This record gives sequence, structure tokens and C-alpha cells, in this order.
Amino acid sequence: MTATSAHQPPSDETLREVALTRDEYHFAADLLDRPPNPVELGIIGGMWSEHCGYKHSRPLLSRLPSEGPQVLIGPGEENAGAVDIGHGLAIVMKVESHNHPSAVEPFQGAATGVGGILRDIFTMGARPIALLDSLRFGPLDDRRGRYLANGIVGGIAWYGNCMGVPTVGGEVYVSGAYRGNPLVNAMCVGLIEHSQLTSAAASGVGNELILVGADTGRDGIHGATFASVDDPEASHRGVVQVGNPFMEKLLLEACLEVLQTTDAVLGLQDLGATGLTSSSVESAGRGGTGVALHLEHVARRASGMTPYEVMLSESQERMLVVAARGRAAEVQEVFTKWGLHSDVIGEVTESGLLEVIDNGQPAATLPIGMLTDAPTYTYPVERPAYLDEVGPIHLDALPEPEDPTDAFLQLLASPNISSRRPIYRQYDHMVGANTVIAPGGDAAVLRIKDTPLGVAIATDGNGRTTYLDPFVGGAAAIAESARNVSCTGARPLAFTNCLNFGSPEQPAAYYQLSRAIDGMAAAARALETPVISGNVSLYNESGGEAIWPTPVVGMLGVLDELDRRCGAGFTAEGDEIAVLGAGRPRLDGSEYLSVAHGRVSGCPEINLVDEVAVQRLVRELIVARLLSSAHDCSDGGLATALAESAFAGGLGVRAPDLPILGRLDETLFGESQSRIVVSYPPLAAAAVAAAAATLSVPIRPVGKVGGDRLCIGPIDVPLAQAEPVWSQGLELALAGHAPPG
Amino acid sequence: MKAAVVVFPGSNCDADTLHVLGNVVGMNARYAWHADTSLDDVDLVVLPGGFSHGDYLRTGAMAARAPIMSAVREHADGGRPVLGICNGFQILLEAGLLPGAMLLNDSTQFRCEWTHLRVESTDTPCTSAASNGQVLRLPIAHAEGNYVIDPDGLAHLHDQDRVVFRYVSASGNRSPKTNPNGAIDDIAGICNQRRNVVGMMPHPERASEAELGGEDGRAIWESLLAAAGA
Amino acid sequence: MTGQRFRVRVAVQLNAGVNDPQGLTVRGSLHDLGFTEVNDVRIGKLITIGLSADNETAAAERAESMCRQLLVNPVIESFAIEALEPVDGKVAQPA
Amino acid sequence: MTGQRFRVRVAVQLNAGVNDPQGLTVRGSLHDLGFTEVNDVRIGKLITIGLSADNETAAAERAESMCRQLLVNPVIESFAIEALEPVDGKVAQPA
Ligand SMILES: Nc1ncnc2c1ncn2[C@@H]1O[C@H](COP(=O)(O)OP(=O)(O)O)[C@@H](O)[C@H]1O
Ligand SMILES: [Mg+2]
Repeated sequence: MTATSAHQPPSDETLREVALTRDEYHFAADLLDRPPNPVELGIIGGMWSEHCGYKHSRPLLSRLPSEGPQVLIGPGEENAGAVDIGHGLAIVMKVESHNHPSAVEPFQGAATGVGGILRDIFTMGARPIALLDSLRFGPLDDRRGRYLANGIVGGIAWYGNCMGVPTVGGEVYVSGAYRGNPLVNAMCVGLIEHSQLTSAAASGVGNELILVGADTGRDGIHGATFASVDDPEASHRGVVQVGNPFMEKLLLEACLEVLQTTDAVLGLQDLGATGLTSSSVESAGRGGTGVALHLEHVARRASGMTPYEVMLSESQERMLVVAARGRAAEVQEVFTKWGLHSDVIGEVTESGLLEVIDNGQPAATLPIGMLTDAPTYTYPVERPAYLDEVGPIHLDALPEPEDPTDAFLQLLASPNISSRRPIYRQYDHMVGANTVIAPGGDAAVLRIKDTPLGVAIATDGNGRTTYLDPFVGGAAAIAESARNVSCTGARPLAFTNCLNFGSPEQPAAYYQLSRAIDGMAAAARALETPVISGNVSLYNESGGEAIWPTPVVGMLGVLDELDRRCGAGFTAEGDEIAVLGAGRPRLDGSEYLSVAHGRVSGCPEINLVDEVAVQRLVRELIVARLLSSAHDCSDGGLATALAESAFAGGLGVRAPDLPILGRLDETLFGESQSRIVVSYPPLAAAAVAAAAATLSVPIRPVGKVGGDRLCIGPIDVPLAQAEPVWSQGLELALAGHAPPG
Repeated sequence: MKAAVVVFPGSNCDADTLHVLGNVVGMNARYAWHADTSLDDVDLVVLPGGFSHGDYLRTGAMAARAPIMSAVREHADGGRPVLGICNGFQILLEAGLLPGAMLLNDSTQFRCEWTHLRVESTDTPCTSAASNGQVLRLPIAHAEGNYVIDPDGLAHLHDQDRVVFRYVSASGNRSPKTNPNGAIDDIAGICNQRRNVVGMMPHPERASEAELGGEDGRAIWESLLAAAGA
Repeated sequence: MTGQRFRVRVAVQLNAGVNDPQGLTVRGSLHDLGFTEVNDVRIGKLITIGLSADNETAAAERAESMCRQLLVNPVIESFAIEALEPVDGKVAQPA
Repeated sequence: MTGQRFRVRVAVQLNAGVNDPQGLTVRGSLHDLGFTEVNDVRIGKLITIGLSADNETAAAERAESMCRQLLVNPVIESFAIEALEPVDGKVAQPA
């Protein structure tokens, strides 16, 4: 098999396997001025897949703002983005999906997703300091739903815990929209000094490429193309990989040590989707060089592997190291110390080509530029008809709850509202000895040792809102994640994201994608939080049904003084409780509407001016040390937010005279953006009110902290009765038992 | 006081432990590498938490056979203090420096949460500065903390006052609800017959600074310092 | 449950070609201990199930369906029912 | 390594009387799935070792000493060497 032999045009089946259209095939052949051989075809397919080439999303992604003085490395430049947090330090972060592998083998699929995102961070030279996981499951009253959910959580726990990187936050939503296609988005955050940031560029002709870590096996071939076609259940089962977090831990320590102890390493690149193919091509692309790979030097786990298999294997826990010419041995010594195998498998060339050589025979010869520059597609953005059907809700048709306390307890037990502790207690969220605000609050807060700084991190994204209004959903994902960060007192700095959508070739999904990005862009501009990295996961469908469009945003904020921070739980009997913000609670798209009335409908809204103002206010109040608690009022509305602050603090709520605005259920359970529940000592009330007035943010008194009951308007229930309903809701659902009450 | 924190492949609380020993408690602390063979220069050896060798086969099994373990044994034989935390405890069991074994938690899941421990014996270098019956609030983070020992072994532990910590409620009472992993007799930590080797599942290094949620772990370090000074 | 008691032993192995990190790590450790003659270690599960069934065939069928429904993920594992024996007394004892 | 290639299969079981949390959980899940006839589940390990040795006896001896030195914790486990077979070809293949 050589690059010059003549070829038949590939069959439809071959093209499907490499995820290329016939037009793309002809386009590639034209660029090459000859037909690609089978190895080349596989390489082109991998690099031009949605996963690597972003062929449907790249034109849309450019609408997201990506500039700001804080941005050190923006999207697309390296394996992850980097933000300046002051004191010469940077945070490196990224989120990535592993949806399709997790649908087939939940434990290993999710575990290897965590492994992949960790490598993206430590290839930058940064030490990973936190993981977050944003999860969407199908209904848990379904056995398969529970199997997937428990397997996914177990896999994330296994990999992250073994690595010693704390999993400090995330999200969990359960909906029929994710049946058959769960979402597993893992985010990793790393810390590094500016001067230590390492590139993934293969530069300097003659420098050596070292492959280190696991041996290369047949696993995972076509993972990238698999992620780019629909129906994960259908085929491609052979791509599932078994992760080895132990080896990854060794890789992490060895990579950081080699960067510290020698200057012989010029670049680091992990092997992710399409394995050796994209890692070598992307490194060469960044360096503006070429690479020659000698496949016979690649250590194999299986015998008889073809060049095609070696180039496309997605075996986990491998890294490509660019070492200065003649200094490979020095680098390899460190890996050997950590018990890792490594081989020199190629070198940087000036050819501008990817040259794959197998035992002296050319197996593939392709221009780097052609591979890194996938063809892109845009489609007309047409508003799909379903949006009219799910439009305005008619409140007259919805009876108000007969017993508000019952309705409230039912809501607290919902798997979308109840405590996430059954999940995060399976994650080591303390290792690293930096976790100051653990999961369970609005955003996680980590201290940065040897500085006064803290960082706050949250992920958010509401698929239901995005389904009902993609623009609002996109904007709300940014707004809510930033709001969660602001509720700790931290200043939102930048975000990363994962766009989980259906097939872009379907007009409805393309509309959702396009509008959600517009919404994200608008909110990101308003909040001055640029994007620094991200990932796109399209073709999330099963049985012909697309998932709810689900943009997931991971927001980073900085606390200039860790001491000036705030938690979500009430802290003192007698404190006053108020709601900050202009948002008007509505049942549109609310969890209550779904739980009590089985409906997904309505027109959610967001006002970005209000959003910016309320976040600014809460930060100012926290920095001035006026607040005892601050908690974002989101899913489940005001009553739920009050209950969560009460459970977290072990203190009740006295708000029997809560002013009812509009309908009772709207006041209690209605949702809106831009609202924050705060508590403060009575002595601070005047200062809080003055600050709110200065920023023109409405402030509404609710009642007082205290007692051992939740008295919220007509709701009246002992904490000791409500707390177990909330704390066991998800736990029982995951165990296959009906919720209490 | 000079201390060594042993780094096995897969240890992941080594840096946290070194940080606390060195920066918080003020010991002269260094790492020891699993392939090293000498610990002659130190007073205290700590085997930290983590997933040595990925927790594969049996937790702690492979680490217990590492070259450094001969030096740890010598250190213990010399009557000097050895503390195993979490995976370090598991390694001490596998090495035979402490009796019994660890099984998977009865929940079969990893558990990371705060627990309360009652100090059952102050006659160890790790608890000498605590008071008997004192309740400490310390976090756990493990999947295999379900301690087992045969009835004779358990009787020995009792007779010789070698149960060092038990899981209890905040008010110091034992109950099945406060046992996070199914460990026999609510055991969270034990010592050897000579009392200088202590293994415990909870993580004192995660509870030694107020901003991380509690400082009860200092009781352990202060005991070690006091024992060394005595 | 009516019927006789059986003990079924199921061997679950990772499919050939699937990465076995545990086996690899144990091999490394055996090498370190001087067992350098070891070239390969694979670690699987041995599941022993005590159950009641009308007869041997029924017991084997049930065990197989447990494997398919819960015990084994065919994406990465395969299984074999290795021993099936009647057990005396009331409760099947572990091997 | 000189000598012949062998494949040894070692079955490692928790001792009777030692609690098996994983087995208990699996039993619970089987019950939930309707396999109510299951009274007992125990989960052990199946370790397959490919090694070189001069002859069968030597291979068995080495495997046994691996078990004693690393593979088995006698405090809670016992083992049996179950199959020992020569392997053709140069490299022992996983089962
Ligand atoms: N999958 C998860 N992993 C870890 N922590 C989680 C996960 N899901 C939720 N959490 C944590 O639980 C808390 C509540 O989550 P959520 O209800 O999504 O908060 P909010 O509505 O404020 O965004 C947060 O601290 C969050 O980080
Ligand atoms: Mg959220």
C-alpha cells in the first residue's frame, strides 16, 4: 500500500466508515491531485470529522467574543485556553464531551472522558487542580437510565479520584430528552505560572518526537468519526476503551517533572481523538512545519496492526513529546523513572507534510495544511415550527396547587432539584487541600496556595430553556454560571464551553446551535467574559430524536482576597432575607411546570442589563462583607432557593408574609434569571439597600432566618421533614426507589 | 522533628501531607521515593493517601512490596513513629505491619465526606496530646475502608487497647449510621503492639487549616511533635 | 423458591485486545519482585452464584440471562459458565 | 526467558466467612431484576498468567510463589491454581 498506487473510488461503506461525504472525497482528491490511499483516507476522515475539524460549528463559533486583557491563550490556539488571574499565575481550562462512548459503556466511557480532559490541561504544563462534570441522564425510573447514570458517575469517580484531582462541581439534569443519549461533559482546571506555559507546537526541524505512555492497541479506532454520526447504540461498539488512571497519574507527574527539570522539551501534545494522527498533524500545524513518523517504532499492544490502525488508534494515556534534537535520552530518563515506556517515533521536518513511513515504506503523505483546514459548512438559519407549539403557556388552564406544602415537597424530591450529594460524595472533592467551598454551593471555591487569591468555578446549562428558546438558553448558560461565581464574591473572568446538540444537518438543530451561540455571545459580551476554549458535540440523537440543545458553560472567577467570600447557607438566626434582582418569576420552562403539570412549554426570558447589575451588586456586597449568604435563585424558584440556603445552614426560614406577586405558584416556584437570595444581619440592612439603590437593582424583603421550620408564604413544614425529602430524592431515584412523600 | 512522606507510584495525598507537615506544623519534612532504601535521617515516616499502583489487585498490595518498605519496617522496629493515612493504612496492613485487611466499603462506593472520630487510646505517638474520648471531625475519602479482622485478632486489639479511633456521631456515640464503610467494630484506626505504628482511614492533613473547614487534624501532628519532644 | 439448589461459576474476562490496566500493573509488579519470566497477566472476575432452579438446564439458562442482563458488558467482556453443580443442604455455600 | 511458554489460571476467592460487599450488591441488583431465586453471590478474581518455565512443575511452582508473594492476601483470600497448559508459539496469548 503506497501513496502512489492507483485506487478505485471508495465504496459508500468505506466513506461512511471514515465519515466523509463523496463530495469531500473528491475535494480531497483534487487538493492532492491524486486519489488518497486507504490510510490517507482514514487520516483525512478523522481530521475532517466534526470532532477534530469542527466543520459545521467553526463558522458559528467565531461569533463568541474571545478577547480581553485577561486572556493569555484563546480558543483554538492550544489544547486549552489560559487566563491571567494575577500574581503571575494563570488558570488553564477546558471542557470536553464523552457522550457517545458513555452511552455504550457508561463507566469506561465517562472515565476516559475525564482522562482526556486532564491530558488537555497537563499538556499545557499546568497542574490540574479541579474537575467538574456536567451530566444529563434519561429518566431514572427506567432501568437502563439508572444503569447509565450510576455507571457514568462511577467512572468519573474512579478516574478523578485515582488521579488525585478533586471533582468540585458540576450539574445533573434528568429528562426524557436524554434517554439513549446521555451527556457527559468533563471540565478540568489547571494552575500554572505564566512563564511555564508550554506549547503543543512541533517546531525546529530535526527535533525529535517521542511517544510516551500506554502501548498502542486496536481500541478506539474511529472514535472521532463515531462521535460525529448519530445513534451511538447502533454500531461502533469496538471503539470503547478501558482507561488507566494510574498510568495517567504517572504521565502527569512525569510530564510536569520533565518540564521542570530540563529545557529539552519544546512541546507536549496529548493523543486524543484520532490518536497519533491529530496529535502529530496539529503539532506540526502549530509549528508551521512537517512531521515524519516511523510507525515501526510505535510500541503495540496487539500484533499485526496495520499502519491505518496505528495512525487512528485512540488508545488512552499517551502523549507526544517534542524534544530538542539529540536530547531525547534526557527526556526519556524522566519517563523511565516514573515507570513509563517511551520511544522516539519521528522527527520534525520542513516539508509541511505528514509523512507516515512504515518500515521504510511510505504509508501516507499528506499536506498538513489540508488536514488542519477542514472544509466548513453553513446552512440557512430557519426558525423551526416546534417553537410555535411550545410557545406561550396559558395560565388559566393550569390550576394552582391545592396544598402548596405538598407541591413544594414534591418539587424538592425531583431528581432535578434534590441534593446532588449522592453523586459528589463519590468524588474526592478535597484532595489537593485547596477546596474552600465544596460541591453543594453555587460555585466551588479553591484557594491558590501562597497567594491571597481564590478561584470560583461553576458549570451551567439548561437544556429545557434552550429547547424553548435557544437564544435565551445560550445567554442563560453564561449568565447563570457567572451568577453562581458572583454569588461567592468572585469576579467572572472567562469561560469554556461544550455545545451538545443534535445533527447540524437537521434544520432545527442547526437553528438551535446558531441561536444558542448568539445568545451566549450576547451574554458573554455583557458580562465581559470571553471564551477561551471549548468543544462541540453534535449528532446527539438516538432513535431519530435529537436531545434538547444543551450548551454547557464552565465559568471561572477570581477572588482577589479569598477571605472576602460568601457561601450559600444561612449562617445566623435573625438575619434578614431578601431577593436581589429585577427578574420576574414565571412558570415558563420551570421545573415546577414539568413536575406538577407535566409540561415543557413557555417563553423564558433574560435581560442582560439586569443580569450585569445584580451580579455586580452581589459582588460589591460580599467584598464589603455585608452578606451572610448569597444563593442563586434558579431551578425550583424562590421557595427552593430558600430551602437550599436553609438546609445548607441548618437554620429555618420565617417568611409567612412573603409578598405574593401574581399567582401564588409563580411567586413560590416560578423561575427567572437575574435573581439572588441573600441574607444579612439587620444592622447591614441600610447599607445593603443603599448599594442596591446605587446600582438600581430592586431588592425585595422576604423574611428572616431562624427557627426550625420552613415558613414561606402558605408553605409551612418542619426542616426535619423537608430536608430528608430533598436530600434523598436523587439518591432514591438512582437506587431505583420511588421518591418519598 | 524530621519527617519523610513516602511517594509511591499513584500516591496522591503526598503533596498535601508534606504541605501540612512542613508549612502548617513546621516540621522539617521531605519526600522519600518508593525505590529508596533508607530512612535513617528521619524521626517520623508518613505513608500518605492515594491510589498506589492504581489500587489494582488489592489496595496497597503492590506498594507494600516496594523497596522502601524494608526501611519503613526497620524504622518501625526501631520504635520510631510510622503513620499510615488512608492508602498508607492499607499499605501497612498489606505489609503486615498492622493486623487485618480492608474490604470494599459496604456501600460499594467511594465516600468523600466529613466524619467524627472518637479517640479511643491516647497511648500512641499520634494521639498522645489528645484526650481520651475526644471527638475529632475529619474527612474520609476512600472506597476500601471496610476494616476486617478475625475474632482472635479483634480480641487482641481490644485487650491491648490498640483501637485508636472509632467512627462516632458528633456527640461521640457509636451507631451503624455513623459508620461510613462497614468497618468491624466501627474501627477507623489502630496501632501495632509496640504502639508506634498507627494506621487511620480519615485524613488529618485535610483538616489542619481553618479555611479548609476544620483544624481537628492538628491534634495528630501536635501529638507527634509532643511525642518527639518527650 | 422451589426446586433444587445449584452453584454456578461464571468466569468473566476482558475481551482479547481490550486494555487490561490491572493486569499490566500486576505484571510490572511481578517483574519488580523478580518474576521476570512473566510475559502477560490478565485479570478477570469469577462470580459464584448460588440459586434455586428446577433442574440443571434451567439453572444454566437463568445464569446466562443474569450475565446478559447485568453481570457482563459485551462491549468489553465475555463470559463462560464454568461449573454448575447441585448443592446439598438448604443454602448454597460459596466456593 | 528460556524454556517453554505456559498459561496458568489462578482463581482467588474471598474466604468463607469474609463479607463480600460487592457480591451482596450484585445479589441485590439481581433480585431487583427479578432473579429472586438467587440466594448468594460471591465475587472473586481470575488471574491468567502467561509465563516461561522449563516444565510444567516449575511453572506451577513459580505461579504458586507469585500467589504467596503478591497475588493473594491470606488474611482474607485463598487461591487455587486451576489450569496450567503449555502455550504454542512465541508469546503467550491472553485467554
Ligand atoms: N455532577 C456533579 N458533580 C459534582 N458536583 C455537582 C454535580 N452536580 C451538581 N453538583 C454540585 O451541586 C450543587 C448544586 O448544583 P446545581 O443544582 O446545578 O446548582 P445551581 O442550580 O446553583 O447551578 C453545586 O455545588 C454543584 O457544583
Ligand atoms: Mg446549575
